[in-house]
Amino acid sequence: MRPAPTPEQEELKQAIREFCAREVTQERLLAWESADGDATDGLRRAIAELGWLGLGLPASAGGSDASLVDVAVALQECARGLLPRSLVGAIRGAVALAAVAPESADVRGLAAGERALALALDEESGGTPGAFVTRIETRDGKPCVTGVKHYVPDAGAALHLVAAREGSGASLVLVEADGACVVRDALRSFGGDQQAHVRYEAAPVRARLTPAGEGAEALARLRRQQSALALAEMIGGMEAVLEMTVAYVKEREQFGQKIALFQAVRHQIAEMGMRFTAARHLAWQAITRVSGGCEQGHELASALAYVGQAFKQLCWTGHHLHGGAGFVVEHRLRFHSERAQSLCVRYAPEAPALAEIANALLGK
Amino acid sequence: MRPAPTPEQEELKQAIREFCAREVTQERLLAWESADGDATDGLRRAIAELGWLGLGLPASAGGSDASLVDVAVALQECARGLLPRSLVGAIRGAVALAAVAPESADVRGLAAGERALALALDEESGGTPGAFVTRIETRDGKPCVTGVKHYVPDAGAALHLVAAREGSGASLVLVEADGACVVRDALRSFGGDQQAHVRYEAAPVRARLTPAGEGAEALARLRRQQSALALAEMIGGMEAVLEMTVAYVKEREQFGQKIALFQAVRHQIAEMGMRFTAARHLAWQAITRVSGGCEQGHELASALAYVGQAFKQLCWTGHHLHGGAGFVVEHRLRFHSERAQSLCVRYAPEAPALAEIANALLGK
Amino acid sequence: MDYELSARERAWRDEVLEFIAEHVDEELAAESRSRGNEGRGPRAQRFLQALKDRGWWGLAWPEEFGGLGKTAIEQWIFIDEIETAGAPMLPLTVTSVAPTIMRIGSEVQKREWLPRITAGEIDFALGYSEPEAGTDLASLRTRAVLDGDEWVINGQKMWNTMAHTATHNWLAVRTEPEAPKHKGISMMIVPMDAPGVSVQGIWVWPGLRTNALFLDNVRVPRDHLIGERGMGFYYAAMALNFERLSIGSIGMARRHFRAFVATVRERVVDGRPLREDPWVRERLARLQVEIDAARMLGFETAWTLDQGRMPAAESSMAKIYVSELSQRIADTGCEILGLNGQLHAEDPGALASGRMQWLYRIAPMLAFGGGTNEVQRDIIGFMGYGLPRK
Amino acid sequence: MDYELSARERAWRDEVLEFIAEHVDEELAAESRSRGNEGRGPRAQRFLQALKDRGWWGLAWPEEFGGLGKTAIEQWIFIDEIETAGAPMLPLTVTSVAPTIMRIGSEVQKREWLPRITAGEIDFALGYSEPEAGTDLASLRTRAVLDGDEWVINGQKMWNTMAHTATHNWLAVRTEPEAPKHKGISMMIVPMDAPGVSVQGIWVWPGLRTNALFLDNVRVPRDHLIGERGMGFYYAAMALNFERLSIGSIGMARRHFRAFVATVRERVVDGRPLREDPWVRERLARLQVEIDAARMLGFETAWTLDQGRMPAAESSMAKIYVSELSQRIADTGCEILGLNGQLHAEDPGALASGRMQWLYRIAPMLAFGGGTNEVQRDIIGFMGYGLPRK
Repeated sequence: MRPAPTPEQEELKQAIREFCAREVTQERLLAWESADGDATDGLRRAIAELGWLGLGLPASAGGSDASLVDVAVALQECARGLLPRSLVGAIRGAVALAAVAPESADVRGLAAGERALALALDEESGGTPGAFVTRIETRDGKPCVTGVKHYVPDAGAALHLVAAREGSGASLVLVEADGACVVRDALRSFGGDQQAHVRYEAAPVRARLTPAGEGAEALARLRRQQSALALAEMIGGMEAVLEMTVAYVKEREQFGQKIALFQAVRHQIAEMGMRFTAARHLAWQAITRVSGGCEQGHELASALAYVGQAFKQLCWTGHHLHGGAGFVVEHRLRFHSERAQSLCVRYAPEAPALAEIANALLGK
Repeated sequence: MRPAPTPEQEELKQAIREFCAREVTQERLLAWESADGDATDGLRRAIAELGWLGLGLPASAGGSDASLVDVAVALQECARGLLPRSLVGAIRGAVALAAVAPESADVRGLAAGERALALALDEESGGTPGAFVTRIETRDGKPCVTGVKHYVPDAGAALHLVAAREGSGASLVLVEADGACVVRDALRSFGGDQQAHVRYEAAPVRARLTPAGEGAEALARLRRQQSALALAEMIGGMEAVLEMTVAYVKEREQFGQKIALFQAVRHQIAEMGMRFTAARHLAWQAITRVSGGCEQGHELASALAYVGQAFKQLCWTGHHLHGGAGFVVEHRLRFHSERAQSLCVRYAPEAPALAEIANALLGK
Repeated sequence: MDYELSARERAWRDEVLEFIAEHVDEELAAESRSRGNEGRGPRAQRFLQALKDRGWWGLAWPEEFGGLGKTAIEQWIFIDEIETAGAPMLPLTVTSVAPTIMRIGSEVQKREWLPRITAGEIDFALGYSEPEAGTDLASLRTRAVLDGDEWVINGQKMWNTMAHTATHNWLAVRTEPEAPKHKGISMMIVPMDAPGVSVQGIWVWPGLRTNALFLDNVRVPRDHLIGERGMGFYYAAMALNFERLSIGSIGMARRHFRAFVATVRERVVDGRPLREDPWVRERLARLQVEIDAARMLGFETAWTLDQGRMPAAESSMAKIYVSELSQRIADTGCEILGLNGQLHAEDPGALASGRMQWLYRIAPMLAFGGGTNEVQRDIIGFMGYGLPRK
Repeated sequence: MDYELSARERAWRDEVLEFIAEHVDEELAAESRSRGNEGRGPRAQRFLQALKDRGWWGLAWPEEFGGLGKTAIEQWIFIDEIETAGAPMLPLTVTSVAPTIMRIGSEVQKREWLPRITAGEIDFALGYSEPEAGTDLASLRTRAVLDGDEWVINGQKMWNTMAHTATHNWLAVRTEPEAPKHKGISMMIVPMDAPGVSVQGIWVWPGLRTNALFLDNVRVPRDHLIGERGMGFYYAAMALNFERLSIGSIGMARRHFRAFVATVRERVVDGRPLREDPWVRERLARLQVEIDAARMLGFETAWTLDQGRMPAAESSMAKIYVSELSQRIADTGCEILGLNGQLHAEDPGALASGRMQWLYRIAPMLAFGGGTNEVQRDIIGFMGYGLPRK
């Protein structure tokens, strides 16, 4: 057991940490937020050149051949440094496509940062493939996608990986999202990703990623991988929140003393630290197992149930201890709080995670 | 609104408080606990003479004609003073019989302390009348009770008020429990009441308390009244636990100072006080409404859900702050902790209370 | 033991509810949502005018000042119902500053300021906090020095909410630099249009505006110091005391919760009514219990006031409970909404008017603002249970 | 990042599990339940002898003392599996006192005491706490005065668990009354049969016996003071450090939880399997998550030790988590059992061997004992996050 990054991983973390410290400034965070649409193109090219968009992609496609664990290591650091969600989404998208269809010709373009890919997996229903409204039909002998996918992050991307009903099963397909038959209804999402409800009006399938109607399992696997990556993002956010809060209570004075000297403050820091430590190990155990394809039980569910709630709790305590100072819109803390909630709702909702564990304990 | 006892109620409380301070000594608590069976006969006669067994009974039966609220006021004080559960049970039993059958000739005997009554309402199943195993059958033209009632408190009592299945409904009947056809299988209960599983072998019905098969509603009402009384007991226990813990932290020294000076200790006291205050009002609102027959919604369920958990939480914090000093078997604190758990499991389990509230909010 | 409203209280509540039914509608609530702190909209103005016309401006004022002298329980009923209805609350000028002036002001000062407050000509921002003096108010540094018949004020205030819409500031300043820090503060009224006053907007997470207030050689007449010199710390505490019933009110959270429950009742996910999900049912039931509990703590505060006692511990309990519960409500609410729960409150597609989302952002402020919950817990220990201070 | 056991660790775990399969059965567990603290029963004796025969007595001892020098992770695996199996843990004499003597004792002392410990001739009670010195150990008052070549000891110890079955006491006494209180304590070995030693039983809530120990002019040879004079406070801390992996172990709670889940799986209430109740399912799943989390904190402690760092904050986290979680498990467990959950643990009809009930009683001790959780939280703040002490 070695619950610590390898030297190579440590190096990658360090590089990302420095990049974020330099590039993700307070001014830019506010500018990106108020921009109309995604305004992070410059950064995207920069990280493509650094090879980070090809993390976890096959070398044949210009990637680094790294494991999902390495990608997670990177995402933890990206989240810690508040790298824009659209860029995190670009890394996630590339990994997703490479995982489902490593031979896809489009993988190379994603690694190079030439195009981006959106994951259009969810529907208003919550995501059971059998209940998907979006379906694949044949038009003029060619498969097309028709229907609405909801809450699609980074929906502006040129390529969409769409999960759709086909026959009695589900398929994963790639859709070119530039044309008129893909219509976006932009949303304002709390976590800062560029979401839309996306309506596909007989949008032609560019490539099939799974055999027709046999994609449910690949979709489930994809979701588990994406959730594992979310765990890494959440740990990165928690780490940042904990660090900034510890620094603040050591510096802020009230009643003639550093507030860290108040036992009630100290104990809240202790609580944050305790939850963070447990969360970190639960998360990384789950990530390494998902990456290795060697899950032994409910470790992913356990991590999701714990980490999501813990992240929100840390943010809450962080806000509490920062008081007004952490409440102004410029403060990094609130960006983490937004991501906490956003990541938790999408990837780590408590109820299904607990249900999975209950099934393991008590049978269905 | 007047969330405080009337002068008469205050007087009653005071009398009980003094009685308990005098009679319920540390030595006796331990002696009663280790005695084989109920050893509180002397005290029973004493409180009968004081008229407390007739609290809430009609004057015609030698009672004081007081309301359920008055009985609850008394029980709060009894619980605070750790009056033996068998005596609390005697008061509860009398109230129960008077509520179901005020004209019953047996009420007078209960008020006088000549006999006691056990409430045999529960079955292993948890208590849905339709699922009762215990049933009423006719033998030689007379109704008899056959079956097993579980976890009957004060099971040694001469009279048993039994809830039994009859036809497709339920009935409440009185059974003479002296004879050979009532067999007790004694239990060791955590809260110190004298429980047994009781097997009725064609035990003759002494009196019907409801029309045959039409007792379900009376049973439900009886349960609600008993739960309301449990709320009062729990508030009494919480009050005692809070008081003794406040006193202890003001007196105990560690690290050269009263432990009350540690902010973490102070905040735990604050938390106890906050929960106690909320619990007290929720409980008394519920008790007064149940007593007045004017429930307006889910106030009983709300009180049960809150108070039971709060009481256990107060005991836990009380133990924590007392440390070893409160952990010796002689300490009153642990008696309260036992009762907390026992009362909570029987009268205030969280799940059904929450279910009732959910029904009110969201429909069934 | 009696938990029913008295006949008088019931009549009062019915009157309040009737008023609400007449003057509050969904458009008023929508206006409040959309404006945040950017001054009152026309509907809110109309509502407050109606309150004033009804004579309820002086609900809590003593009768000698033209008030109604309502009991604390009656005030609690009013606040609870108004907040639950989502209507604008009476301004702090009326509920906090005015009653303080009534008690501490000189006869001249009362004649000077109270009629103008009653007439609605004056609207105060409350100038207590500073960058280094938040919960620890006594450490404030803004100074006023007497120069002839005028006070000359220099310094900076933070979280001066409403400074950009107010006519005056109700300002805590240090006038006795040599005195112990609790004894060196005075309360002063400063017109916002006085030369040297400047306001800088600060936007906080929930999308609300507050302000930094800068005072650069601001001169006010000597008699703008209200009450006695050096007593300002205690006057500020008194003004805060008048807010106790509001700060511990569960009304707002209850309103959002009710609306949320209504949303859940209707919502269907995956072809299955959301309200049938056992997890959802339990969560909502649990929150309802907590709301019931929180409401009881507000009631306890009012009851204590009516007994002639200062509800220091009691109102601290209510404040803690309401603030922390608000966070749990928001958190649970967003999670129950699923992916819709991660929409920004301002997205038009956000269910339940995005209020769970919004509450998620506002709730931290409820806990650290108005005296942090740590200080409130200390107060409960000291005042409620007589724990030693040293 | 790697969370899998190494080949060596896996082999070790398999060896431990094999040993457990061979030597642990339900009767051993039943014996432990029924005896409480009243000395070891024959089955426990046999089990410990088997551990000794296997050479595992010195699991954590350095190899130079005949130990196996296992890594902390390996020790953690051992403790976790032994506790989860419900087998008796190695005595503190072996795991805590002996390694301390190895590090601090003189050569003569090591030759004197270690072989007798290894031979199982000596069993220590740990004499730290006093009536006025619990968490605040440095305030202890029991005094030892040198009289010729003997120490004369007078005083009283509390919570001297095992005093009635032990052969010796590992006693913290004040030998330097003039020194600062942390610097005036020494560790001494006192035979229980020395004249002037008396033991008075104290029974605590979970039905366990502990003791008050009285020392009335007890004389021990000069060299029974182990290590250096005045260093006892630090030696006691060192001895406690060797317990860190045990104190933060979730093993016992996990065992009871597993057995409880097995009970729930089988139980039918009202004709309906209990395991189908959504409330029950959620509660148990939540506890499982927490158990997983607690286990990770124990792992963190072991990992930190193996990195050559003292896991002060880490083991405090594990201790807090395990103790507070044990209470939640017990509480939930009793509630899920319904009316059966209010049976006393010793009632033969109590489900799951009454362990939920019993855990309900023992859990408070886990939180206030072994350094209260308040002190543990302070340690996390100071040692884990560098918060200032003054």
